[in-house]
Amino acid sequence: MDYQVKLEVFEGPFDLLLTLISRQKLDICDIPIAKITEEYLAYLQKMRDLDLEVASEFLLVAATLLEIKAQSLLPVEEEEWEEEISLGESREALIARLLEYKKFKNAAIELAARLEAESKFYPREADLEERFAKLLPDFLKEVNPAEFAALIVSLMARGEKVLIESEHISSMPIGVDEKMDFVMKRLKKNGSQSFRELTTKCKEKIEAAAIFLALLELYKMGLISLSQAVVFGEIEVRLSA
Amino acid sequence: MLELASLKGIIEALLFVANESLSLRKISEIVAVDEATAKKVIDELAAEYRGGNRGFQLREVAGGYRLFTHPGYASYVEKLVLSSDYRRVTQAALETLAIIAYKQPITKAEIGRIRGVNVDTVVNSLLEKELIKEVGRQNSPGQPILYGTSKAFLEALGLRSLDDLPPLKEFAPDERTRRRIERRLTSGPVESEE
Amino acid sequence: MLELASLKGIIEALLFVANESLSLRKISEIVAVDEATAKKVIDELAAEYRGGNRGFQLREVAGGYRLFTHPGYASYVEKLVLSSDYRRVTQAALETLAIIAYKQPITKAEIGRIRGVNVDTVVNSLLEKELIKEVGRQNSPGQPILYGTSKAFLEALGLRSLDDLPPLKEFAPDERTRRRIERRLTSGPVESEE
Repeated sequence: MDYQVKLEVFEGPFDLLLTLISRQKLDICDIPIAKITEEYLAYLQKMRDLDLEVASEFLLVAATLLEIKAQSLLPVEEEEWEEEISLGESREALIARLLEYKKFKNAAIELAARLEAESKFYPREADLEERFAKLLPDFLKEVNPAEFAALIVSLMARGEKVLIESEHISSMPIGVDEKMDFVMKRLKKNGSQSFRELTTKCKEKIEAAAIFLALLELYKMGLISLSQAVVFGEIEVRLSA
Repeated sequence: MLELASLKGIIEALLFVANESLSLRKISEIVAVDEATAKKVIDELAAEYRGGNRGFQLREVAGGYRLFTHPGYASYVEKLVLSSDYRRVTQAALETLAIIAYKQPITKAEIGRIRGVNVDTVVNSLLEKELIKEVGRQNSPGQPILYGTSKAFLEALGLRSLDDLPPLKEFAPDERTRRRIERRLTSGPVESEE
Repeated sequence: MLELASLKGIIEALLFVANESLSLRKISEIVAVDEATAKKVIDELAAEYRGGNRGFQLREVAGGYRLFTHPGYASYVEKLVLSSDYRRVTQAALETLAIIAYKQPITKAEIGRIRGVNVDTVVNSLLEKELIKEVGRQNSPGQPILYGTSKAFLEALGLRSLDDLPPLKEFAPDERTRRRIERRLTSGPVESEE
């Protein structure tokens, strides 16, 4: 990977940067991830043909960097932190990781070939002939409106589970649900709010994080729109039209 | 020019996958032969099926040709159709209809997001049964079709109007779920179709 | 006892009507013959199709038997059945699918750790395509969902069962790649320092 990084504290190949950090020759806190990402994107744009090999390897290395960085930001117990760092990606671990990833990439090529070959076989998917379709029970006959309502309630609850119970969200001690209600109430009252306004009363960082997750959730549901004029600028939140 | 043998194979493949009767014109267009040749091959196929104790027959219906199961084996096919696997069709139809009833007007994509699966076939079969109908287009990229329930739907459920549908609140297991459902139902048409 | 000739017709009719693969057990139940006899008839049908330039083939996929159009006629079939890109899968989705296929049951977090990126969107799109499904919950904090491949996955790949997947070992990167990766990560001034 011949992608080079230019930072105040480091200049050279990107994966060497990772090696240095994992060996604690460089402090992760001195590495501005945003800057690296920005440079990398510019670099990718310069390349006429996007080399996927380079791109996906970069992603893995970058993800490892981010993981280390994220770990460094989390308020962990002192000893635990030490352990994390030593556990952190040593060179060997990273090599193993890249090799493991490569293995699945190769498997993916095989799957693609099989999918391609298989796409030439068309199964018969025609609807049932009328004489047989008539045999199927009239599904509405057995249903009364109340059962109908109960059915959709269970469906909706099912759908929500998928949204809420991703690992990251369910471990939150503060309910994202609650915060979603809070945000919706504020927006209905005030029209629009900035993220800052929504979080002024937060006593802890984790509460602001819950509000942030609530915003993502509401956005996904199509209930709000989000805008940010400049990077690191105010995030404006408003109800969807 | 294709050999007659492979012509037979090709036309058989077409009849096999088709979900409706195929006109002679359509067949000859796809295979790129004249209609007379196509007709000859079709007649041969039909004769072969008749003579060979096959499980299906080739019949001319509604201005075209279509494969049907051999009526002599209908009792076995009925057993298959009534066996459990086809119940899934029923469940899918019910769920989809419930979503459309409570969230109309709604696009296929949005129904799919709630049910977590592709709903093309199910929506089409509900349209065919006239339980739902197209009610307009969503003003978003691709202008997807919006669906709503029909008069036949109300009749089938014995409702005077949509207002007679039971409010969902009553069925929510707890307060949290109730609020969630309310939120999702009042969201109206979603604007971004991911 | 049914004659062999009509047995063939009956089983062909069943395969013709079914819109999923039929297991040997199901077929023999419906036709009321023992599995060995059913298997014999199925093998005969398959051989007949192969030898007779037919438009379709009988294949064993996903733990059962199903009729498919002959792949040699795919270009004609495509003209009739609008080739949907339902099956088209992105590179990211393929890699994720490979990980799930070989490491199931597996959580999103574990997949993400192998691919190095968040896999939420990709996993959802695979769920939507029904190539994977939820198979349970991991007994760990947050009880994350475990994913596995579906029957549709086997069908889409033409596999009889997961055992038909080539062993993962076969895909281990070759020596050259291995050395290249090692070299890259050990180059630079760091090496000499230790």
